[in-house]
Amino acid sequence: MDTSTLTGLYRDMWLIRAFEQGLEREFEKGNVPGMLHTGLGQEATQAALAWHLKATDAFFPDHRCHGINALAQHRHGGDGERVMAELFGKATGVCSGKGGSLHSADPAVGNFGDNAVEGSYMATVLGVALAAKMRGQPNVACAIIGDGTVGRGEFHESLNMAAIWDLPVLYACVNNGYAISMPVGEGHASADIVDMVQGYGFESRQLDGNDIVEAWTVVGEAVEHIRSGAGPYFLEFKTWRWQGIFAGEFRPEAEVKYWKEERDPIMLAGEALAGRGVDQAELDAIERETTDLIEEWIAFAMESPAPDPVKATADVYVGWEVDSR
Amino acid sequence: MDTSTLTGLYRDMWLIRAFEQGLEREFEKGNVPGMLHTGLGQEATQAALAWHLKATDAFFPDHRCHGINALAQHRHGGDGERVMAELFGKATGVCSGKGGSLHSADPAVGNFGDNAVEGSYMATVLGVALAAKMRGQPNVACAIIGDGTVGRGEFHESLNMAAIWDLPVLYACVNNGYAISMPVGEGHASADIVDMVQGYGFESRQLDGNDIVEAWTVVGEAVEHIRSGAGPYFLEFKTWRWQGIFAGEFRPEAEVKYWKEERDPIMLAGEALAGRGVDQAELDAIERETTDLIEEWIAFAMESPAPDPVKATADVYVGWEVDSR
Amino acid sequence: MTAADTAAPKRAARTPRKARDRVRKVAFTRALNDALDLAMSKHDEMFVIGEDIAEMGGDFGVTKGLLAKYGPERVRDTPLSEAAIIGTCAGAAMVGMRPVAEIMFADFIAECYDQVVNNVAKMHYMFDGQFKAPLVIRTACGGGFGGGPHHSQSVEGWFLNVPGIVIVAPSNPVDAKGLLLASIDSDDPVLFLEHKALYRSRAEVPPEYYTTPLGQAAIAREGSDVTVVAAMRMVPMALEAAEEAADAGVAVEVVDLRTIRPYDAETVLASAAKTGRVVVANEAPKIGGLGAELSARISEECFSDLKGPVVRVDGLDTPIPFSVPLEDVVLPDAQDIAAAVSTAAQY
Amino acid sequence: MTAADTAAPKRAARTPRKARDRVRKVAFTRALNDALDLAMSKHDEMFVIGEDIAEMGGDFGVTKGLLAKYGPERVRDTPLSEAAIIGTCAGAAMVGMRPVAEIMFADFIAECYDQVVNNVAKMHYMFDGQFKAPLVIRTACGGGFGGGPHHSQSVEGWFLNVPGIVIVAPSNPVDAKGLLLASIDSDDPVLFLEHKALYRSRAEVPPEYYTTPLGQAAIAREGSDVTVVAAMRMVPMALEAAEEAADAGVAVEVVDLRTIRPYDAETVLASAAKTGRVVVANEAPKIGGLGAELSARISEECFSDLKGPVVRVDGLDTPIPFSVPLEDVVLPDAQDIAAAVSTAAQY
Ligand SMILES: Cc1ncc(C[n+]2csc(CCOP(=O)(O)OP(=O)(O)O)c2C)c(N)n1
Ligand SMILES: Cc1ncc(C[n+]2csc(CCOP(=O)(O)OP(=O)(O)O)c2C)c(N)n1
Ligand SMILES: [Mg+2]
Ligand SMILES: [Mg+2]
Repeated sequence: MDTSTLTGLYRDMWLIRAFEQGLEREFEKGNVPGMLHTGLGQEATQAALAWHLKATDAFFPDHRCHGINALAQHRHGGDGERVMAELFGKATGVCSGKGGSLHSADPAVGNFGDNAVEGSYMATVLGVALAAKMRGQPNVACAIIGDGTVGRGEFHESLNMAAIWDLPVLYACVNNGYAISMPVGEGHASADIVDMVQGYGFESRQLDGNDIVEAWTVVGEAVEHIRSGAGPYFLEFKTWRWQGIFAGEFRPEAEVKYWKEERDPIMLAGEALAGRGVDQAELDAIERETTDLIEEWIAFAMESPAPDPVKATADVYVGWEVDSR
Repeated sequence: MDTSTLTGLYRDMWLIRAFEQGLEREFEKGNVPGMLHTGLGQEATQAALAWHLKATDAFFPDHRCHGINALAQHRHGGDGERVMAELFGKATGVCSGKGGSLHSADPAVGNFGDNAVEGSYMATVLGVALAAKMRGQPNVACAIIGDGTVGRGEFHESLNMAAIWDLPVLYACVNNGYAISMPVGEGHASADIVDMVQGYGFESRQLDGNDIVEAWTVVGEAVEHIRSGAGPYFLEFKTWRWQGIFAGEFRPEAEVKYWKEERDPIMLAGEALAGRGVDQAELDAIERETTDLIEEWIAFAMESPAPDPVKATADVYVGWEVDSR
Repeated sequence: MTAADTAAPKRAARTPRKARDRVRKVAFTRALNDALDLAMSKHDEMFVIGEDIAEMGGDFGVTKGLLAKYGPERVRDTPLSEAAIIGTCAGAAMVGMRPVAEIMFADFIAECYDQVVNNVAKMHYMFDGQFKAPLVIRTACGGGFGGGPHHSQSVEGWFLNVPGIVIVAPSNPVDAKGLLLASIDSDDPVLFLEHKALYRSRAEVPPEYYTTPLGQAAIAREGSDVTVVAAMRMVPMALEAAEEAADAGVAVEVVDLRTIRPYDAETVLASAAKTGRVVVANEAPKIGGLGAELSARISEECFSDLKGPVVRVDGLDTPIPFSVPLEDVVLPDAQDIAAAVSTAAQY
Repeated sequence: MTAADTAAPKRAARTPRKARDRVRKVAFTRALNDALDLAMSKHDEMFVIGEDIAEMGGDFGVTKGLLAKYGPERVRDTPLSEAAIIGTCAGAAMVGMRPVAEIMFADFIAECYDQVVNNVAKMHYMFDGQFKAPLVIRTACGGGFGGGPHHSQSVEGWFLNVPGIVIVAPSNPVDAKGLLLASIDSDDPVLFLEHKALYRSRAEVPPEYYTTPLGQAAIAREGSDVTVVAAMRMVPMALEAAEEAADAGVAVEVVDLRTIRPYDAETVLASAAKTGRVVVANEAPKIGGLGAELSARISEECFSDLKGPVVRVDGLDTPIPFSVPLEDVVLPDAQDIAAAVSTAAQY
């Protein structure tokens, strides 16, 4: 990986971090309604995925993917601030505030929307992939899922169907060690999810989700494989989320310390860049610029109007209107 | 296996065959309502399972398990003719005619009932197994499933949960090569189902489901393993069903011929017995006796009255009556 | 409420006059098969998917011949993975395909209930109109053939309270074809209910392409004394009851809903207001069924027109037992409708 | 309809007089937690199961402390496997256990819909009474907190047409505790709906073991002019509307259903017959919702008592949008009930 790519990824990761930190702050102030799950700590995984996915691909983001959603806008000419505004439930959001954190979509940049029923888009992704295959398009359909999703029946139905039909699906399983409070190895037959997908007979790989160089390289290979028509690919990113269990933290202190202090993907990338001679001022500038940008987005979201009440009854059906109050 | 055991199993297989052949004849005459799936050709698999399961164990029969249901009655002191009567929808049936072919249960002999939604009792079996484990009972909970069931999400949820909780579940997967018209290898990532369960990390084994000696031996080992508290076991019985796809036959002629003429489990067992010096007259007597018995059961079913109309509204709730017409 | 497909003539589809000389008596299943064939010719982006629908042509033969004509890419057999089937349709629909799924028995829609209710039905709304879900889920429903508790259910009640889904429920071969073609054309997701007891019913079905508009009821029989509102198998039963009532001098109007959600309140309420005596017939259990919605709506909106209470005819509040004599107790029949009609006629 | 548990005094559970001096103001969640604790002490065969219910005590804290007291065998965390959770409960119930499952959000019951509808609800019937399914499925339902389309639904409509299932829906902490204890005692499978907006509501809850009978409504407020039938969160809203109406001289009777299926038609119809003016309040969408069943039944059986049509107050026919101002449009509130009450009062 050349230094300019690594620098770009470093910037992308900072965009995610700044986004989530700013959002978390506003959430605590009560400006962001509903629930909030952040992608803090998982920036390398997300940046690597966002980098290789094109606007013509499709990804189904999970509940921690605000960062990917924002990067997709950024990379494919959309408006990142609309991702922010969606989380505030505003008229300017990507779904006019109707979807929120767990249902943000923007097909123009390849974002096919989260589904807050964990695992359900494991089934949906098949259809996007099948359509691409039937049409002869070299598109990738990517489902970004947490380790918790592995418990769901749809996990199996999806992998089996992708296997028998050789579909262009990238399964990006973000194994951050826990599903809420459930340790991955206690909830599943194996703590290593790759072990559980061997039976489907397609390519799979476990990788370090906090090492941006590894993540970017492996995702690139997997995407290439899929685009070439060689069938599905399952990636397990070993990573860790900074957010505990809601407010609380059930995980061992040493584990928290290790991941936050020694395995911070941005820190690691910063060190790598420093090792390549990039100076601290440049890195600081990236941090400052992305943080400033996010503050603009937050300001935009804050200032945006609430959705027009007519939106409440719009688009239930294409062919019918429904009654308003 | 001693000769008396083999002879007993031979008789059991004949009971299944006679049951299904008699039933098929009555179905064609219009005496058996609804749909009919027979276990013809799969007698060795069924007899082996029935032999090792106790009345205190629990099995969930699949849609071809009339034979197991009848054997369970036979072995555990119940009335086989009540299994027959159930299929005729009669008052004397094990479920008073309310369940029929796809919902015959009799917990007194360990029969926990089929569920016509294929795969759904993959989830239910967990609870029976968990209860046994919590109570410290050495019981086996067995789910008998077709290869088609492997497509269902519950297949995965069940195996995963049985694995993490080390439950006393025997998965008996009857791989007869097809789910209706879908060849097992086209519907699933592997034509060998055992390949697909490696990721769950517990014992599994593929075996010849038409060889009664092998089937009886392996089932015995698996049941012993489970009873000893060593956790779940997955068995894949390679076999073949004589019944085609409803009336039709889509399978290659050579395949049909091979399984019916060269791999008939009763024929193979008969040859083995002959090889051990059992004479043909004894074998013929077994065939005649079981066939006669089944004719009695059919006569019993035919002569039995229809259920009392009050049964139509009975037992919807335990705590409430529902309106009748 | 505006009809999705206003191009098709209101009610005219039942037996277009100019098509009369070309008509043939065909079965309900064949009419559906025709519709699928015509739709696949029309829509390149359409495919059909389900268990045993390709070589075997489906459990009831509705997809027969499509494999040979359109090939395995567009006529796809699947494993027993109902959630993945509907998920596949949903995803494909998101990118502009027009999938038609077959769920072998309606009872098994429970397996993919989440996909239907939380994904397909909400997709257009929750993503602010950015996606559409133009898919059709065909499925065989209803009792009366000794199918037992898992092969006999009337499932419309499971979806009545779910905004975003269209429920279509034909009662005869002509509508079956026209409604299926309209469902495939529709940009909304359609749950298309095929009552098994109707599969063998026959009628003169125009061979050409035509659509029967969604969201519009039909007056299956005109009458001025009592209105019977029904769908699917209850319609022929209502017509039978109407014959009987006619002998007793009672003129029954039978409203065939055809679309159950969103339903044609205008036609239903007009008939109820006209006759002032209403029977609602529904195969599913009474509590929380389609009959409840109709009875409530009619009672509320025709309050001063009603000469007596709406009479509900329903299945009993039980699962469907296997034994045929018991099933006969549980399911409503023409006699039950006839009895309700005479009750109403006495108001 | 006979009550499952006739031992418990009718309605008395709201605030047993003799318990008055020992009462404490506790939250709905705490009342539920009490009930689980008391039930686990009483029933050795009871266990609780669900996602994050053990160490974490559940998403809303309802199972807090149970792990420490009863250990990991009886307080079981699971992976995200809703079908396996309910399947496990069903199987365990078949052999006499008394499982209580938590499905984190009611919206996710769609994942195990088949287990509930095709297995749990039918088990007792289809196997001719040989098995019982004494299990409870607790789940957090309802909107009003910006949870968006998959964390805000009122799901009772999904199960109204399903015989065999009991649906319990408390409106206050006292009933929550008594109904949960009765549900666990019950030999029928219970879907126990906990409205999230009520979780923080507080009341004086008797600390001892008591049951509130299933299948019995309560008169939450007596009145002679207008009846409002409601459940869960609609009850406090109806009481608020009743206060407002009282200022205008209208005496509103509020019937709290408490059990939605099978529901207490006797109490509902008696109140409707008494006042002759009825409002039915329901958070879910109107079409095919609980309000439809109630309106139909009241309209049919109180036909000559009614002074005007039943007025339905419901959620709009939409999914629940994320944005709070939009959600406010979609969900009904006390003002909507008050408006309906004044409409009805004018009959
Ligand atoms: C089907 C379903 N069950 C339960 C939930 C509630 N829930 C939301 S996030 C979550 C844990 C997900 O864990 P994981 O996939 O590991 O993602 P992480 O939060 O660790 O990134 C659960 C149980 C849900 N959204 N959907
Ligand atoms: C969930 C579900 N989907 C579909 C069906 C319809 N169906 C009944 S049997 C069957 C095939 C089962 O195949 P398999 O498990 O291999 O059993 P076999 O008949 O070959 O013994 C299907 C699809 C069903 N009963 N349940
Ligand atoms: Mg996780
Ligand atoms: Mg098979």
